[in-house]
Amino acid sequence: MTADIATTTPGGFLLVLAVLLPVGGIILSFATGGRHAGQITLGLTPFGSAVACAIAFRVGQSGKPVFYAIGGLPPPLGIALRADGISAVMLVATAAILTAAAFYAREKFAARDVRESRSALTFWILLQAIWAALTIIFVGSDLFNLYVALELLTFAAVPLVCIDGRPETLAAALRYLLFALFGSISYLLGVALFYGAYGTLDIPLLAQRVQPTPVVWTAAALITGGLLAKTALFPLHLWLPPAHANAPAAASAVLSGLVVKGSFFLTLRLWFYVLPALPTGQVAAALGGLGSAAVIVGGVLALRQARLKLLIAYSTVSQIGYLFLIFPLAAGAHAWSTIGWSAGLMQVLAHAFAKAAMFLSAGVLAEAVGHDQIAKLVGAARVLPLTFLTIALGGLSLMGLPPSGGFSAKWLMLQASVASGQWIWSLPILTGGLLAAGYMYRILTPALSDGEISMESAPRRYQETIAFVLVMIALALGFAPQAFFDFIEIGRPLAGEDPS
Amino acid sequence: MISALDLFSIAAIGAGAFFFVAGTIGLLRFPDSLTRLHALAKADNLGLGLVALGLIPRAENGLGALKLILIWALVVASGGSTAQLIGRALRRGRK
Amino acid sequence: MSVLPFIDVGLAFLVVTVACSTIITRDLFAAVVSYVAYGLLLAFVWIRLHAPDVALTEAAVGGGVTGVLLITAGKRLAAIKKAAPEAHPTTTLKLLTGALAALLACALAAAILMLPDVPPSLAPEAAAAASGPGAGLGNPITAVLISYRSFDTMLEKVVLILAVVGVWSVGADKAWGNPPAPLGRPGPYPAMVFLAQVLVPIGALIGIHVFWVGADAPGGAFQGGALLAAMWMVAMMARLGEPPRIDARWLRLALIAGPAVFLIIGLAGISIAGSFFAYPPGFAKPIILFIETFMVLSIAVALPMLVAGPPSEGNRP
Amino acid sequence: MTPSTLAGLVGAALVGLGLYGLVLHPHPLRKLLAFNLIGSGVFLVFGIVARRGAAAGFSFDPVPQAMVITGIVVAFAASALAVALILRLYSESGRVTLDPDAWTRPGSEDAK
Repeated sequence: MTADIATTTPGGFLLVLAVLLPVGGIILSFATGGRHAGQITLGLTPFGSAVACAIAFRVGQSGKPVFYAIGGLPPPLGIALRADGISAVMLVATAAILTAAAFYAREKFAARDVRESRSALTFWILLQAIWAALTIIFVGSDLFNLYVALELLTFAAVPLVCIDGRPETLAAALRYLLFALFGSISYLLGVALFYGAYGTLDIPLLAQRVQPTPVVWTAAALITGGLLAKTALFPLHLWLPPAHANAPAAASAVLSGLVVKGSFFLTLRLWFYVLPALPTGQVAAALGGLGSAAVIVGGVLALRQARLKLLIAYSTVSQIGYLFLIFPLAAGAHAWSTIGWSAGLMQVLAHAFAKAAMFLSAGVLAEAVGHDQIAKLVGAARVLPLTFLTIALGGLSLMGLPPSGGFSAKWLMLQASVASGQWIWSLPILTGGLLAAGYMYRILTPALSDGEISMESAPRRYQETIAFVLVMIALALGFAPQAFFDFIEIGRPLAGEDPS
Repeated sequence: MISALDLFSIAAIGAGAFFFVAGTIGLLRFPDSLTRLHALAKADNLGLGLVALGLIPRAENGLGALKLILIWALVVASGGSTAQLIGRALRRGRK
Repeated sequence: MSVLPFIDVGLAFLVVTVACSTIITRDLFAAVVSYVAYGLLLAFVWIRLHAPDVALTEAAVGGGVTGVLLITAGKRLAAIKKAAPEAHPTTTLKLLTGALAALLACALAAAILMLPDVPPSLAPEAAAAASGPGAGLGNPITAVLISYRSFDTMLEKVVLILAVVGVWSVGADKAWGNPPAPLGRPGPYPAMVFLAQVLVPIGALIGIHVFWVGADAPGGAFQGGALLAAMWMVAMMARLGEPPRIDARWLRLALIAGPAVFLIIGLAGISIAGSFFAYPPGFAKPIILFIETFMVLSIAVALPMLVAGPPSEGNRP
Repeated sequence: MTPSTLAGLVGAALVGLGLYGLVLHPHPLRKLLAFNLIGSGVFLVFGIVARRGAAAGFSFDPVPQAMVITGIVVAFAASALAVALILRLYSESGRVTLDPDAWTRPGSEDAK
């Protein structure tokens, strides 16, 4: 048994609180009905953000992961929650983007008349459910508990896609549900094999017992396959564009920015926390290859889209490809793997904030102009200056131009690929940047050219500023100090620390 | 040597099995669905009754025997009414 | 040569054949009916695996409630005759997928056969922990569900609430607040009404018994709740009871009763027993039964609401 | 050939069958049936793991069986949500098809 018999470290209860706030919010909103669901969610966001920051502070201060065994029962039998560096960073990012999405959608899903309305109750409950599911995914340490969190995430995200009830959104939601269910059932099969082989599902305990046997390889392949389906990596990306493009703006910001990152985060947990002992050379190369293919295919398809939201959704497919370059670039315990690790996490954060900002501004644009056909956006930039400034700055981060977070992520990736001698990965990174420039150019040319555009309604100032604040965070990430990169290293195995 | 009770159990369960087989043969051989339904409903209920009867002496205590009888009663109730519902649907379908 | 393997081999053969018929048959409704038969057969396989609790859940939820859900959907969708014939996959695609599926099945079977001979198990820890906070529970599965892995079970109740919200959100805006469409025919057959009048009281009694005995013998909140849910659905199918309005206050409170009570007791556990979801030693059994009562209520209300579907704009304004 | 290994092979066969049906059948309800098959196959794998873990006086390992019970209820909730979506799609559009460009054919507003 590990030396870690203690059932909690100081501040451990914060992890439980981080989960209970949204869960309590769901139960309260469902009981009190749709009229108060909005106020409950908006009321909870500051507290949730405060708890996320407190966890990050606690992890930073102690320099070790924060641990909490639920029910006082240490892992093999009980379930444990563990927040290390990357969990804390993702919790803070989730809190920020969800608060922004909640305040953005405050008016659209406000409880208008005295009767409870369908879309209001659904939106607010599902938004809190996404928050709860993501929190558990980031701090969970038991593979079956993470399966239930993945299901929670699926049940929260699918109805959001078809909230306005048009047939194509229902078809998109159905495809999304089928892909997600296939993903989680494949994940569950892998979990069953792990339990059959080692009798525990706790990540650190499993990491100590794992050997490269065929059973472990099959289980790892099944879990990775399931998670790739849920992360919409290249061959399995068919469900993402229609789903993210048809959801309401606030929902697609959360879907593209955070929900897709949840299953990617579990892939990181699997290959870097459960299986560091295994020789993962070929697997890392395969994932990197799929990632590069996704970068290129996503970029090319984004170039050909007629609607702005579909273009941004395909850009998500492309940017997800970048995330999977972390596997070859951060593998092992070399000097350059720390650079690869920081690059990957920076890319996750930069893309989350930039993509959320772009979807929110696309929402403002769609409401103001009434449609989102790119060709018909002639001269829109003069009428909606702040919105298009946000889209342009978001594009800056996607392309990887300084001073954005996207630039520092891609720059670190290039550094890692050169330092590790795997220069091959620099090709997709650079081509991806070019393709991103291509589809950003396609958006901005008609908008910046002069011409008259008919406006249906005046844009709401507060929605534009929320999107602008998010994109400024994405740019500010480019100036992240070294302390930020050390923070991400906390609790990472092979970083000179046993994964207690 | 087999006690009288065991003999009784074997005989009852054997008869039950025979009625199940008869019901299945009826299902396969009879021309249309109404007659098949008839065969199934009658034979299986009786077959289950006999099997339950055969198992009662082997049940460990009174409660076990009561449970067996309750199971049989429930199956007869639900089997009978389901057969009636299917029969009505079949007849309505043919009209 | 005991007769046991024949039963197992026969059962395994039967299950795989019925599963094949579910996949192979052309007609949609026939596939759904064979799936329901498959679900009930599976309960026998669980008995052979010494898992009576799971057999109860599989029969009640996997075979029964899912069966009603799929049959009602199959009946409505089977009516699409005019739809353009779906693009039937070409034989090459079939062969390819068949080969891929066979490959996966063999790899999985090989992995299962290669599981270590001395199987690691948490049974000893579970037994040891039985002397701890989860004391006094004869049924180890209920102890695992409510005491050791209570976080999973509470989350799973929240998943049920989200599923209900998701199913309701699919309805039309103007229909919000109306009850879902009735499950049974407008003029229910007398045989159905008779069956409901006979079955529902006995079934409800059995459901409560299964829940109550669950602390020490196979059974528990899930199985009891599923049985009670089935009985309410039988009553609704015989039009003895109508699905409630979805904004009915009691319905909302019943749906959240399980997770809410679980959460409150979990939070209380911090001050009383030192950790979230910890139970004071000695009081574990009464507290667990108290939590399970509300869980039974939540499950018994949630499953029929999921089967009844979204609010319908049909009957009442 | 103990009963549990036999059940394991049945589980593996069910997963393969379900995958075959999931990929091949265009109708979403048939895909849902196939998904439920895969689910029960996976739960059977949990069942064998539980049966092999029999120790300390229990004839089974309670932890995987508790996971299966949770899994069955979650799988049912997923089927209920999928059926609700399918029926709504059918009542909204009279068609039950999954491919997204079915809606961009002539007759829908953003047909190109």
